[in-house]
Amino acid sequence: MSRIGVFICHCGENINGTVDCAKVAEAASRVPGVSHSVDYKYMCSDPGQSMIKEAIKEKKLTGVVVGACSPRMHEPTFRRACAEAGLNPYLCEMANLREHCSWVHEKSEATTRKAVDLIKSMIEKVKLNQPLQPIKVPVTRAALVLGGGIAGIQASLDIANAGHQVIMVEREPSIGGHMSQLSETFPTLDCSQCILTPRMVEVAQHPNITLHTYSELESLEGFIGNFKAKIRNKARCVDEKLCTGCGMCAQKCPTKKISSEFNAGLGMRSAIYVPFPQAVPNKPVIDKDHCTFFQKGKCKVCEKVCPTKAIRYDQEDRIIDVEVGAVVLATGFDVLGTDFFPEYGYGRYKDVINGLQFERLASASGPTLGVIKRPSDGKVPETVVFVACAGSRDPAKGIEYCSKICCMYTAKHAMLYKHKVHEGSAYVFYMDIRAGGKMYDEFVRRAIEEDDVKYVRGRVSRIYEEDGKLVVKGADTLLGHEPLEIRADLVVLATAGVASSGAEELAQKLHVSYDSHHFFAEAHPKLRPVETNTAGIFLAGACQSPRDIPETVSQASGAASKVAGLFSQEELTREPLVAVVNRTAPPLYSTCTGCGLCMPACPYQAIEMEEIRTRDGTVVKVAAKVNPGLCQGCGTCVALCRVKAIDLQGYTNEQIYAELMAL
Amino acid sequence: MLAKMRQKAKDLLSSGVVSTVIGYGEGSGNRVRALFIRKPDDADKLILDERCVQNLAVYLTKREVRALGRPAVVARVPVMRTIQQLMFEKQVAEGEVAVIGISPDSQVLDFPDLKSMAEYVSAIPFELSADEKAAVEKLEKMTAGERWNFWLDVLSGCSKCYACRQSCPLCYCERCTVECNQPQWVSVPSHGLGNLEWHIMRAMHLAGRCVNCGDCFRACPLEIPLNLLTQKIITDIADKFGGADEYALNAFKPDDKEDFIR
Amino acid sequence: MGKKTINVDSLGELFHKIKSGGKRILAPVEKDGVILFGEVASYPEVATGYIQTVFSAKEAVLPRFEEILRFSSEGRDVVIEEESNKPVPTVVFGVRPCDAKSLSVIKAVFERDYPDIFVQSKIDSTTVIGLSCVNSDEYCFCTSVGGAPGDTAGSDLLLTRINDANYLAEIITEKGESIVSSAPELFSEAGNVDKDRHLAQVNRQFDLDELEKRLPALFESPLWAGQSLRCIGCGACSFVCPSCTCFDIQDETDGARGIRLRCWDSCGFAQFTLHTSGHNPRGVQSKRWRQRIMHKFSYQPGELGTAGCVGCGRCSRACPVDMNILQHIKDILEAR
Amino acid sequence: MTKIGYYPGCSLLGTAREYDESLRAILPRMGVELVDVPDWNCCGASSAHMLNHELSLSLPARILSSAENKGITDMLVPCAACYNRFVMTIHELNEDSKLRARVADITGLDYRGTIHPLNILEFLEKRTDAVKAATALPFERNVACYYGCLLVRPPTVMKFDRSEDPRTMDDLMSAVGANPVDWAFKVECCGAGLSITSPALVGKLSGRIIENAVKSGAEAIIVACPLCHANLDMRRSAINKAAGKKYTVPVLYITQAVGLAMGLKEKELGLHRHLVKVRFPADRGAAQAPTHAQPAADSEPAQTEEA
Amino acid sequence: MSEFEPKIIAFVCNWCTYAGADLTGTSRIKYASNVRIVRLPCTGRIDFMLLMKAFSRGADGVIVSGCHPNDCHYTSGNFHARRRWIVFKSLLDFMGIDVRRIHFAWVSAAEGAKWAEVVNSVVNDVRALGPYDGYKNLAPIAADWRIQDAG
Repeated sequence: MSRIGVFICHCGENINGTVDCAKVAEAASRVPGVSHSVDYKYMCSDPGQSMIKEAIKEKKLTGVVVGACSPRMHEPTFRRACAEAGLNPYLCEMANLREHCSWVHEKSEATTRKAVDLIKSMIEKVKLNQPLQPIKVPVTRAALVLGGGIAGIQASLDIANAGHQVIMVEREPSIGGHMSQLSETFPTLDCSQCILTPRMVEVAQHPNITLHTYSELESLEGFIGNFKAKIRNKARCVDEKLCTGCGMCAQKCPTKKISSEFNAGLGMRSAIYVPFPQAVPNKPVIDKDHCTFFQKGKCKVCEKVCPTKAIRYDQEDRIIDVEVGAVVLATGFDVLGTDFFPEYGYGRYKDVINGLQFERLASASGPTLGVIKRPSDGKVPETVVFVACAGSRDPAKGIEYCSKICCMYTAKHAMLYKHKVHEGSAYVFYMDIRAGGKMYDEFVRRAIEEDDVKYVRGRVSRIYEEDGKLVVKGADTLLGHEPLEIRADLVVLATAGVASSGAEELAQKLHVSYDSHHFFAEAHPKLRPVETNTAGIFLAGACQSPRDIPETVSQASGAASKVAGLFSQEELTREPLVAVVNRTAPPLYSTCTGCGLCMPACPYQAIEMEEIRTRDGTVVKVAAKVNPGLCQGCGTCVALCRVKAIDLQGYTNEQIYAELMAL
Repeated sequence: MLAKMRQKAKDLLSSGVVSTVIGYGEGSGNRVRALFIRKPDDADKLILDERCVQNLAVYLTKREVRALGRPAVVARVPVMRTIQQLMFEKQVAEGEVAVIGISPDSQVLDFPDLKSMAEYVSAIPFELSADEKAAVEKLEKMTAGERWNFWLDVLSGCSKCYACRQSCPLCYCERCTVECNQPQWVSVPSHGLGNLEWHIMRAMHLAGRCVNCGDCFRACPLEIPLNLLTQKIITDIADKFGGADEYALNAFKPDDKEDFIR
Repeated sequence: MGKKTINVDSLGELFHKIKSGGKRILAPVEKDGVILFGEVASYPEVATGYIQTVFSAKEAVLPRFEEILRFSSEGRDVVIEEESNKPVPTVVFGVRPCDAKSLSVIKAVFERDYPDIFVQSKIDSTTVIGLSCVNSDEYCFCTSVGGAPGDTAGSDLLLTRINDANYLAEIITEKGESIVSSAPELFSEAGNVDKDRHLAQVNRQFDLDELEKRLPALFESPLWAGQSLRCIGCGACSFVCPSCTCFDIQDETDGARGIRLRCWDSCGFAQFTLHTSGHNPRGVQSKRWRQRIMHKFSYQPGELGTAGCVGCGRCSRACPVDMNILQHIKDILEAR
Repeated sequence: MTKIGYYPGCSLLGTAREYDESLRAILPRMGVELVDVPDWNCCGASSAHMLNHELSLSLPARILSSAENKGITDMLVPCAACYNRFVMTIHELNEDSKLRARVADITGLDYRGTIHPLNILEFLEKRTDAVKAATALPFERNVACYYGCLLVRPPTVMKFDRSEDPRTMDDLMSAVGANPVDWAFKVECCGAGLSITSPALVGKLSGRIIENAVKSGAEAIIVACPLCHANLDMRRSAINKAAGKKYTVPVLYITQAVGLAMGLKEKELGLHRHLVKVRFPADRGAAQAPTHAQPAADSEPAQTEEA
Repeated sequence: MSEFEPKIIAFVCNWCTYAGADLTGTSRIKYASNVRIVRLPCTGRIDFMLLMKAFSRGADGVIVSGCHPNDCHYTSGNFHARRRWIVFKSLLDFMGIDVRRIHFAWVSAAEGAKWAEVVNSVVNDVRALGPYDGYKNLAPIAADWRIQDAG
């Protein structure tokens, strides 16, 4: 027979003002199974809590019901008090007599009767509560960082400096991401190579960081603290240990006419190449699709000239297995190409380029060594038109969001152009300028006032080539809506920032939800921006939506701190309010029929099928099983299960039924 | 067509592909009963006419039948649809059952595997017949009071013999929730409450699964039209969710339409 | 006790007399195309032209669910009220001879070791007006189990249609006599009437004693599995059977008070013999099917001296999968 | 001979008779026979559209229903304005059942939705092989294909070709041997109905179209809409006045160009009705204008057009 | 017995509506005391049979409320719940059960006032409908006891 203690709190006058607490306590004492029922002025105070502890010890209570404020307020307090008195904390329940009763009803017989009902209901529930232990999950103290851009670099450095192992996986031959392609960065115009390259070297040399470049994530299994990842090291055809990075092979390589991805198609590179001079690791890669040896079977010039004989044509992809406790997604973003815009010529006009291409033109290590030249004839353009919001904020094109950084880099581009071509004229067609960061608006004002960039508020309706010039048709909506035509030499489209290619497949591999634009979905836009709904997987940078470098770095440090917090304990402890699939005696073994209809309903993919075997190994039944590490205790599966085989600890069917029947 | 079916049964048995062929045979009175043919020459007892409508898939989840070895089953469209649903619910795996398909115009169909059977049957549009729709609409047009009286009167005869449950191939749960007494979800005695709660639960547990074969209606000693409930749900799911989900209740669309949530 | 005749038209008056005597009348009525026993106020409501009702007259003495007792708890102790179950004096009209015979089977079961006051009180307050069978169908086999289309056993008054105007009324018990004496003017002396001429022809299909002798040896026989392959394990046969008596006890509570109910149960259900340990001695359908036959044709005759089956054929008619008990019994008798 | 429904509309029996004549001339050579829509009425064009919403839907709906009742499934609608009105009507009736019932009341006919209006380009494109086969005298000229607005806008409803840079007419012209030039004014506005209220503005707008076409080396402008033809051909004096130049580039309907390629006579194709004489300088064969370089990969993400 | 006071049982989700009801409390907004709240982690956890048992237990009205779509703490609990309610409410209505006594709502943790308004309007509606005798008379136990209570 259960021995339940009922403790009614007056909460000063908050409850006793409209509920007759003594009457409630007296009524509770008459309920079968209640062996102790008192009321007191302040249950949550120290004397109040010690009353509970004494009662537990004296009367060997098997359950406690506290009639006081909302459990969202003091449930932890009273559960801790019970634990200290030796009673399992999950045998203590609270009845909300304040927020749901005394504060919202007038003082009357009905209010007191409602309070008695709520107490009786909780008494019936406590009778069926089970002692539960917090779930302990071991934590592998190593982090997997996907993406080697500034987000990945910052996250890896922070985690490594917190003393944990980091495995960084970068798809390109070198880390650095889009930031390494930029010339100067707003708002301070400091050169991106100067601020980025030291960090890249720090990553390469950090003892806690293992760097896998030219590699991709093959698969990820497991759950928070216990992930198992497979990484595919794509074959570079170069032995990294022997290669000294002298660059002879790239120099001597006969095929030079391959458009360089790093230079966004403006410059050329050889078949065996290092993407850019400051690449980390500074080891070349053979592009098998264009290398004459791989296409036609003869050449091998690089092998002949390599001083350290590091070329390995027969190198195979390698799969590496790693165990990690957390994953940071830092896969960054891409910038739309100009071929996306029919009204701007479908990318047919050579002198219509996008922002990234302009960065390469402006960059000292770029194909034009920093001189702004027209890709078509190499002349320095006298008139340049910058078109903001090219593709962004345009539902008809399917991209309704604002890409956040284009206003700033467009102002920067215009400023860089004016610094290099003083007498040139720069126009910027914009809808409205979004420069909300620190020193951002001042930067744009400087471009307008000091560098005489002509800002025209209006959209560009069409661009077409006529007599060697690019006719830009637009309108100036501030000066009387007059249609405006500018005959430009160069047009730079600030195209929309989109998710990096392959983001959807990666999200599916990690069971991370993503939006219709393939940006990864954060757990809560305001309160949990660096986490995803999958426990143990964190987000950093533009893979969540386009953002600038300062925000990316701060988010990367945020994700790193979450990972460090996760690794700070020996084991992960989690509320034991998780679903459990019942197991019964043979020959039934479980009421679960193995229909599997609960599995797609679980937002956390916490339910899997388990083969129940007898001692001699024969499979007698396939039934569902809940992974306590992943289950967050929402109970959707419990209500869905036809045969009531799954139950949610803390809110079992019996408890809710008893609670309902006592109301 | 009958000869072809018998021949197919003989081939399946003699070749050892299956050890039992479940089909229809003459019963007592003018009735038809399920036959479990084990020897090839017994296959001549198999018959196929308009009386052969029992959903034989109900035997595919019975331990005693599975113990006999791999069964083949004579399957009209509703039976094939049931097998497709049983496969979706992991009760029947590919290769565990052979199907002697019977097309709507009573031609014998050959399926190399269950997957191709499932493709064949999902190509046939799943919708209620005209008079089934009319019956559902007739009830929908009544007032709530009239519907309450209709169901109280119709369900009052129910003795909870559970023939509707046992005849349904999709009610394969070893311990049905109606037999759960901790907590006692459904009152056991066949008074008004016990009957209403049982039939609500049965209809909801078949929501998004029932293939409308009508066996529950045929099995009831009093022929209570309880399949009106499952037919109503089939109509609702098709109208409101488009009927494209494999199981309507464990899927959702963020913009599911409803007009009653404040 | 005596033979009378009564005109078909005066049955209405007889019903009136019985009703005014304060008795409830149960009789076969037609509802949505199905013939069931239901309460009637006057003779025209009674259905005609059927062979058998779907559910038997057993409900008059062993209803689908009935209240055993009530209880309520005040604080620590529990108060029990028992006398809430007072049977209503009833006349059951149109009971086929096989059903009437089953009342004696039920009586034997509920008197076996202690008198079941609920069944007993209902039997005492029930008068059975039997109606002989003028025709039968292939499911009837009363003659094979000691019954007959005109058997008087179990009826208090047995009517047999002798021509399109009159019924032969055989008075069998005092209750029958009291019915007749309550309206003597409706009855007239019957000459010697050859009753058998008006009865249905039900020829004997098997020898009950032979079956009773043979069954124990077949306990381990594989024929049960063969026969029961198509049985889907519902309770229809038990619930329509006039002589099935298994029941379940259920408590239904409403917070601090409750009611204990008795309701029908069936050995056909899979969970019928489930132990709390999880073990189920009759876990497969073949064992349950064997139990049904063994109980009716071997255990009950041995224990109570009367077979548990009256040959009404309801179980075969109601079975969704056509488990025809008559055919199965014949197969059993031929089994070696 | 395959049969196809035909809705000429008022312009093809009035100011654009040559469009109808050239159409009727080329169809027999393609094995197509026209079945006139019975008792057709005016489609309401832009006037009904401006005045009353229900009227602008009922007029086309009545035509669609009577065509359906005659068993017509595909209906050729050469005039872009009528085609636009039909597609808009079908779209709106499918979207709003109450409106559909209201229109059914007005017209007294029930629109069932089994009819499918086809514009001239869609119709010809499906029979490109028949056109190729019937080409006797390849129309070796540089041509500027002008689509105008009604065929392609609003893109979400019309769903025809690429709304910013359509290609169907260019492909058709290449099929008959012509050389479609790359120019930027394929779908720019010609001034449309303003040609009545302010011809000068039409002169300026259409003038720029003509100017860009000539600059791109076009020897003829091909159109598929009576209104485009009216503005580019009939308003040529206003154009010349606005541009201060005398442009002699002829304007042909697609059906006339195809007819010429089939070797039909000018009279049969109604060329004599044009205000701008249809003459090509004899000396210049296929000019040296920059050919219309087909974009390397058809990178036009067709689905975003329709998004 | 004095004027009929309906008994309303509310199944609410812990993260939104329960917290919303707390806010109603902290803002001291008064509402009818007929409602009794049952706390569940998510609307996804609310089994359709709980609604059925609430009526069999003598409730005259039922409220079911949880997070607005897209707000669910568990991302999709309320979406699954909504699908279940659409099917279940239509089935109950088809069986003639008085669906005017069942009210569904989305009440967020910030909508304290809305919670009070929902409860008050449900209590008034159900009071107008009177006690749900149709359902209560189904079980023999409830029928007699209610007569006893009424006496």
